[in-house]
Amino acid sequence: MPLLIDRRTFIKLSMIGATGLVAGCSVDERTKEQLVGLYGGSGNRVHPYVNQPDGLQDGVPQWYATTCTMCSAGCGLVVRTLGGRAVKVEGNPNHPINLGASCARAQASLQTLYNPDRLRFPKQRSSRGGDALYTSWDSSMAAIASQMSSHHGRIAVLTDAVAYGQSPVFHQALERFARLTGASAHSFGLMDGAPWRAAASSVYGQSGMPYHKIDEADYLLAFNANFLEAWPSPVMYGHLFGEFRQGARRAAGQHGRFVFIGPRMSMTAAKADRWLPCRAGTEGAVALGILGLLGAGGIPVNEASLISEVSVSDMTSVARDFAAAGKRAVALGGDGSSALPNASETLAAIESLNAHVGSPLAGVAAAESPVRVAHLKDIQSLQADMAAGKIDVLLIVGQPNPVFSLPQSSGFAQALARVPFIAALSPFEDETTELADLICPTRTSLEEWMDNAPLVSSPGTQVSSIIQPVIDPSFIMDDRSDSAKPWMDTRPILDILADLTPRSANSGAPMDGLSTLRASWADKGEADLKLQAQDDSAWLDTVGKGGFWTSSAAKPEGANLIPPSHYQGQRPTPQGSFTMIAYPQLYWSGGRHSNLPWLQEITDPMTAAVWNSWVEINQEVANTLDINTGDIVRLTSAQGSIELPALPYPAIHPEALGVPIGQGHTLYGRTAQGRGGNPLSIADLNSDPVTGAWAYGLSTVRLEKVRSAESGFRTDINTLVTMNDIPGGREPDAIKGLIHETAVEKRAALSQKAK
Amino acid sequence: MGDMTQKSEDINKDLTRGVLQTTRSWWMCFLFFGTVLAWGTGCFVWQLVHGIDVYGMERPNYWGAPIINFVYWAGVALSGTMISAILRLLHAGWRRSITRMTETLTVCALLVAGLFPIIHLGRNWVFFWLVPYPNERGLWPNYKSPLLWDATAISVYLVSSVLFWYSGLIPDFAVLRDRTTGWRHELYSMLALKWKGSDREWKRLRGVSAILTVMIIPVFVSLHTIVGWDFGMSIVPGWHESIFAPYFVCGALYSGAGAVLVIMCLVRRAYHLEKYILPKHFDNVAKIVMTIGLLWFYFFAGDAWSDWFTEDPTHINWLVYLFGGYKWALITLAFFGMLVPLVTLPFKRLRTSPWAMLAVGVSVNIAMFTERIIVVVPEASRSWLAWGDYTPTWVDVSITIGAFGLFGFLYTLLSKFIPLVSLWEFKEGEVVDAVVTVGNAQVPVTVREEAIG
Amino acid sequence: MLDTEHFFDNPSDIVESDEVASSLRTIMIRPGVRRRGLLFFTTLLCSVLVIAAGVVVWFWGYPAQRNNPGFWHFSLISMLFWLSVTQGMVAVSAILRLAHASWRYMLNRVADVASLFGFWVFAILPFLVVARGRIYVLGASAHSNNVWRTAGSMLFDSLAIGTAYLAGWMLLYLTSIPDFGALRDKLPADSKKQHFYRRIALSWQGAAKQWRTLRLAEGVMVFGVIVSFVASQTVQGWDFQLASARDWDSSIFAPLYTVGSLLGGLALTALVATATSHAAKLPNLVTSLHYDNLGRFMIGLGLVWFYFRWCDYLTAWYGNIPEEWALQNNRVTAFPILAAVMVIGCFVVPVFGNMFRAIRTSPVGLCTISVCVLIGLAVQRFLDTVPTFAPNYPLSALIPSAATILVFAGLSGMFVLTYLVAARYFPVVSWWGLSKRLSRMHESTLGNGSVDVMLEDPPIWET
Amino acid sequence: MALKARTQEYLKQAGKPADQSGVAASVRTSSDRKWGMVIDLDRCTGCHACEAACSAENNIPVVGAEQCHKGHAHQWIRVERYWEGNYPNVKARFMPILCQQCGNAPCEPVCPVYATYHNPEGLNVMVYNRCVGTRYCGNNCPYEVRMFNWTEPAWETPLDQQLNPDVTVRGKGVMEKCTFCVQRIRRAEEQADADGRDLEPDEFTTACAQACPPKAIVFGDVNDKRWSVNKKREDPRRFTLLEELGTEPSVVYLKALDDEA
Repeated sequence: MPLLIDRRTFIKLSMIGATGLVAGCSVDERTKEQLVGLYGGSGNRVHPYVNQPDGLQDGVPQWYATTCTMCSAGCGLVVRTLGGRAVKVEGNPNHPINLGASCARAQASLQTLYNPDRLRFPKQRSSRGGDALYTSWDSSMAAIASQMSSHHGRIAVLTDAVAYGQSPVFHQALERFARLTGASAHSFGLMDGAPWRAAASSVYGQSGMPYHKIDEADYLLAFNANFLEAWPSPVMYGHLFGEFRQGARRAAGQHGRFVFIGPRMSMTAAKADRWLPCRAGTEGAVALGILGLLGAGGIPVNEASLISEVSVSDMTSVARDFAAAGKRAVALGGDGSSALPNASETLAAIESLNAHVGSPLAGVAAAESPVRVAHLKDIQSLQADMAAGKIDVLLIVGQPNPVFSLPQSSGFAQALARVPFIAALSPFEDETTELADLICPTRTSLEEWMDNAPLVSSPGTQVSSIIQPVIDPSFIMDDRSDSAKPWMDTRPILDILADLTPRSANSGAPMDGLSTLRASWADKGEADLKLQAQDDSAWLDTVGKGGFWTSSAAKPEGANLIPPSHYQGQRPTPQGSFTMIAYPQLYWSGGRHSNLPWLQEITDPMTAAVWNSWVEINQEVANTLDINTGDIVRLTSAQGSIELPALPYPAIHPEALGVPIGQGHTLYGRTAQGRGGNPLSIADLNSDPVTGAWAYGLSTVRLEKVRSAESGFRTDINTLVTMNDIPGGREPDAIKGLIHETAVEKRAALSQKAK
Repeated sequence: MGDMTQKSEDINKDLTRGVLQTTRSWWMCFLFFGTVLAWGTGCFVWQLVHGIDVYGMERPNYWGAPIINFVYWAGVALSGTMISAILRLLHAGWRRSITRMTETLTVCALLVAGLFPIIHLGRNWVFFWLVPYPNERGLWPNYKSPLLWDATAISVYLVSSVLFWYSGLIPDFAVLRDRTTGWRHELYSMLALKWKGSDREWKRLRGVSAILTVMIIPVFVSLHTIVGWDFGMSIVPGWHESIFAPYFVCGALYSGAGAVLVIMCLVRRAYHLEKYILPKHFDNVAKIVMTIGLLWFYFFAGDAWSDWFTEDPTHINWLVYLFGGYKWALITLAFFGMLVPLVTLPFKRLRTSPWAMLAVGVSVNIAMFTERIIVVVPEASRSWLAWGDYTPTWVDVSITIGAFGLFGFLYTLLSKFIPLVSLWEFKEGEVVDAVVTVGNAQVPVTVREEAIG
Repeated sequence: MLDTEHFFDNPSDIVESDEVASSLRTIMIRPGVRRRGLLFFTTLLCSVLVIAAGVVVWFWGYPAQRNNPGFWHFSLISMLFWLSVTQGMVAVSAILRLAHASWRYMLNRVADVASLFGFWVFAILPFLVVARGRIYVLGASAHSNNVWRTAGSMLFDSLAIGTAYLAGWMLLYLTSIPDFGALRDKLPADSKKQHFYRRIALSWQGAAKQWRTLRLAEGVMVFGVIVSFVASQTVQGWDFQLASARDWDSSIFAPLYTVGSLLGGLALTALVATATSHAAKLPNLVTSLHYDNLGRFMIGLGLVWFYFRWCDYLTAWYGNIPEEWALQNNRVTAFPILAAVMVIGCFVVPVFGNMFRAIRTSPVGLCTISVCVLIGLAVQRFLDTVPTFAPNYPLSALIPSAATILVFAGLSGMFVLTYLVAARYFPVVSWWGLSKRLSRMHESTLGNGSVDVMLEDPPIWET
Repeated sequence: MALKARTQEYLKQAGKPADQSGVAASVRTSSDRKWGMVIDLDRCTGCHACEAACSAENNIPVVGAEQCHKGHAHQWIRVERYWEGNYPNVKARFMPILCQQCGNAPCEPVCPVYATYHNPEGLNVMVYNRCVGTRYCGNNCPYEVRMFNWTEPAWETPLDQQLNPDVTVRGKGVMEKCTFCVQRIRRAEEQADADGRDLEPDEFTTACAQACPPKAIVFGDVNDKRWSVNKKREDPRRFTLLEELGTEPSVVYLKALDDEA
């Protein structure tokens, strides 16, 4: 029988071979379709056309106006939703704070809404420290209500100063809840406005957040003021800074000068024409020195120079230019200088520079009615009550997360253990909710009704913006389980508070968020706001526009001039130790947003590091201590010690170590856990004498090298990943000297063109 | 003429021993290369599933082990043509006993080289989009891309070298057909295309091999010119050199000739062909290695020099990186590629000893593999605006070893089916190089083959 | 017909046979030049040309043309052309010796004499190399690409070019010692010339041991010639040609100019060999076998030359970097005819012309091809450097003027004069080479077929 | 800047390079629109808002710390920070680098499957499902702005809800780069056609330009003088990146100004 393989078997053989190859590496097309989820909900379930979310039309995007609560600036947002899914966040073009722009955190707010580590159902923890089991909403609300009714008068509420601190309607609801249940209300957030308000009242006579119209300034003097990064209103100041550099004032061709005095070159300082490094914590001395030179109080300049290591000649040249710029000169304090042991004194000195020049560009926009106490004083009073056993029920609202944000040695966790019943209402589980008995999932700002008053706004504009749900969270389906079950069951905070407020007292109180909001806007002082809330169509317009803002001519108030003339701030650090500057990184907002994947992967502006935190050490100091990039070093302070990868930094004062705040979570979801170290856990607990605000920006630490960096990547040994295009971040040769031009060259070019 | 037939019978027996008897050591070799090949294929499937991330490549240097292997194996594939085509054109009689061996080396190396453009793709399962097949969307591949020139050059060279190899094999298949039974007989009679050895057939075979000899030379040069232009056509500072085409051709010849030395020694030892592959052959191939080595060094120095010469930092960064981070590659290249051949090749005693030449062949190939690393990696690591590095991972290494495994597997497999020294060419050589006694002087008379063309 | 019985008993007997002796005699006894006739006329013409060029350059060039780079550039290019072609001839003869080609004997001496052109070069080149700095500052690029980035260019260029010529001279002298010996014996005793030849013949007796040392020396010098030739052409390729090409540092220029000068050398060898065989009235000095092999060699070199040229052009075209592409584009679009002449001269004619056996083996055919090749190479030198001056100078200033053509003619005259002067003092056609060729290569009948019997010399390194 | 001046003068004298790019002349810039962008480095504060907006708009996957360590990050626009000088007089410059949509792109001729080609509106368009992943375009791009999908991108539930349906999700083995938010261009053009009108100046912009707080990035149609991008292109501070390579980038940068005096 001839061995020839006949044609048919040959084809069969080759088919088997071919399919083998294809099967091995075929990409399951189905999963790709599932990912995109063409129509409502997720996965391959097409929503029955019958019960569509309101106004849903296939392929036509719906835009909803709301406000960003990722920081206290309160920028107006417009969210694009398609098929009941929030797809993109954009700035609200007519919102006066951000004029259509948005920062990285606003874009990442979508990832708080759709975060895989969100709390999905209420959890009950049988014993403190045991693992939590899912329970139903009704049982958990009943448990809280019963606890509160049985312990009237011994209840405390700890709210989140950032997420809800700027919302008047929340304050009203909370204050009514506290009055009716006899609870003491406390709020906690890392960055504190108290020193600003104290300085403003001492210089301008009004207690409120000062504003600085830098777009009309010609000379900008910043004292460790990172106004473009984390606080107080990065997008507004970003826009103003854009105008300062290339706006209407610059059409005349004269370049606005920006000088930054601070221990560390932050992203904002990088944009300065001149960066004057000063010893950490001594910004106040420099301000007072310049005041002395301008002949308005202050301290003698050589003493200031001795304290701050800023040379006398630099200070005199700055003072001369500042005076020369006259009414167009603005001095600016910021998050760096408001986190010092002498924060109020420093800020007062800075604002009195403005007052001395009498510049109309600085002042206080709107006096704040309730004078709020500093966060640290507030939380320490709560801790004292708890330690003394006066609190039986603690209600934690939002994500204040004091266990993470306060040093271990502050004893807050031990005080918590003394409270018999703790309930937490938060969208995420974090270090503090770990110690709670009952955790109920609340909604993020993109899913609930709220309003917002921005922390800082330009003078003469009163802004009250609205937060509205952009999607119906029940349409987020759990496509792993076959039955069409929503992925999570959350409730808005206003509804929870309304439920927990004893109903017997005032029947007919508004039950859900929207009605509470309209009720609170109805009884607001201003007439037109009242009108908005009552008339339905006017209300819909306001919600559609994203809020209500009026602007009137700013009346410049007189500044009474009592210039400070003494300095009790930071003295030179003891030999052999460093000053740790814990600065709020612009993405992680003090640890709150380090669970968002985008904010971990986008490189840090100055160090280009990702997915980790670091210690910035002066280049020469690092060379002497033989520390290279990525070596693991240990920082030990009186409060404790942390280990971090070192990063020799070309622009930081030799005695200072810059550590970003935000990483080092032990329990905060898969994205944030186990990355880098938390400087707040070892920060000294000293506070500003005038207001009691926490001076987390300055602590004395000792530095020693633990081990040198290993090649290759291992999460357990904290590998530092930096994404510099050229190692060392130097300018590539191909574009050496191409991307910037000195003013001298520009003037020469202009005059040459004119000839 | 009596002793002639007896001698040809001995030749037949010697040369077909490899084909007819399967020794234990052959099986060991076959299984060893089979396992290495299986390990390499396993890694390729692992890369299919996990994507190109398993290699050590990153943003500025996108090409790594697969391309380095591709250039290396395409280089080794050039050796066969050089030995059989060019030396036939130059009437070098001594090439007869090693032509078959080197042409098999070419075919196997080319099959390995042809695989790598598929392995290095990001989406390997759609490699057929590179082939210009008519499709309803009217999409044709972009013939301005050097990668398409590559695909064409390899397929043309594969077809022509297989043709060249097969046309020389037909008479030997006929010999084997008459000496085997059973399925081998079926196989060889199918392969021998009813070859009877008539004069008309020999004349036609000589015509075919003459044409192929002349036509394969431009294909052989164009293959490695185009592989060189893969890099020469890009504007990456280190690669944008006009010397890359001849530089790659010389590099290919150099490593090809080295591979020929290696194969000659191993096959001679494996099949006991001491009588057929004489020290004279090692001597001549070694001389080829030396001349081409000097030529390759001239082009290598020209390439590096012309970048240093520009004094433009963007062009010099890769050289700084070569002398810095990649110094190990430069030292291996200098030692194995320049020092070892320069020290051993000038001496006749070393040139004629097979084992010394095996060592030189291996060292030349190590050097040329490192030289491919030097050509591919440092330049791409120092681009205009971004610098990077390429650290090979275990997948890179096992793909490389898998390639050697595949080559070994194919070579041992083929050596089972074809005699590694071409019977008829060798016998033809015996007749031509007879010694004639004229008067009382013994005169070595070479009947020169009629000049081609 | 030669009687073949004793053919191999004693090869040197062949020399005595009448046919060989007659042709030798014509060369040996009358090395000098008679008053009238073609040789005298050419000597006169060439010396006039050389003197005219010298006068023009010295009295008009220096003062008037100080700031005209065009004039100086052309003289430099013509000098470089002749320099590279003469070195090419020496290298071709060295390659033939190395490759142990059996037909090389006749061409070796003819080609080696070209190295004497070195004397002219040593005289003129220093002036031009000094001017080079000024030419290229005025001309193409602000900073001329000097291959010796750090050291001065003049020293290293002259060093490289000088060694190439020195090696050529040594090879020439060594291989002509047997001829000097023969002259010493043939000339009347103790005449002034005889003393001269006795001294430079270094007591050459023609003993077998002396032949063996001569062959060993020849082997070593061949290697020296090739290496120094490649070095000299590399330097010329990069330093002179690229000096004016701004920012297009094509690394292919070194091999391109090496192959170019080999091609030129080959062409010029063919021309000079034919001319010598006519002048010495020796019809079988250069047979069709020589022309055939020269033709094939020229096909190979023509192909390689075009391959390098195409690499250069394609890399610039594909890279599409404006500076580089503008230069290449400028070469082709600004001077289309010259580009065509270059490609046809250096590629189409030698490769496709030589493919036909009829053309290749006929002296007229090969000589016309050689002339085309030389024209192509001269144009290539012009085309590679002048367009780069384009941005600074109007093209009109760069068209060769009468003065520059005279300089080129002067240089050609120098080349021809070298041969004529050399012919006075020693046989331009090597005596022992001729005898070797006649004795070694012969048709002899073996049985009923005629077989080219060739006594193979053992390769040089096996002496 | 000697190099740039020489190129200018060279091009002027030697005539423009022959018009050959990756695409037949007939296809190139036949439509009247040409999209361009201006990035004012004096305004740019380096806050990476553009990077976040781009990731949200174009479904850019998050690859994690290990992939970043291996250099496999995916940012289509990256804001580079260049250090200059040493302590204490040290400067840091911010430089947003994205695909320059070159008029004469080096990545187009080298792609073997036409996965990247030049569309009539002057964009260097990436056809994702045509790409076989030879990565030659990545090698040949001098700006290093082409990002490769080394592994299969993954979004855990419910992060996949955020994916923008207008932009394809790329699988592993495909090269991707900034497309000037081509989905926004198409949507605006379709909207204009539906309303039967031409595109109004500054009617839409890219995600990064819309998010940028200091308004450093301005996008628009370079051929239509009414768009605000054209006024900015005439600013004397203008320069383009790696212009000497002849890539004709359509992104114009404006120099930052230092006033140390």
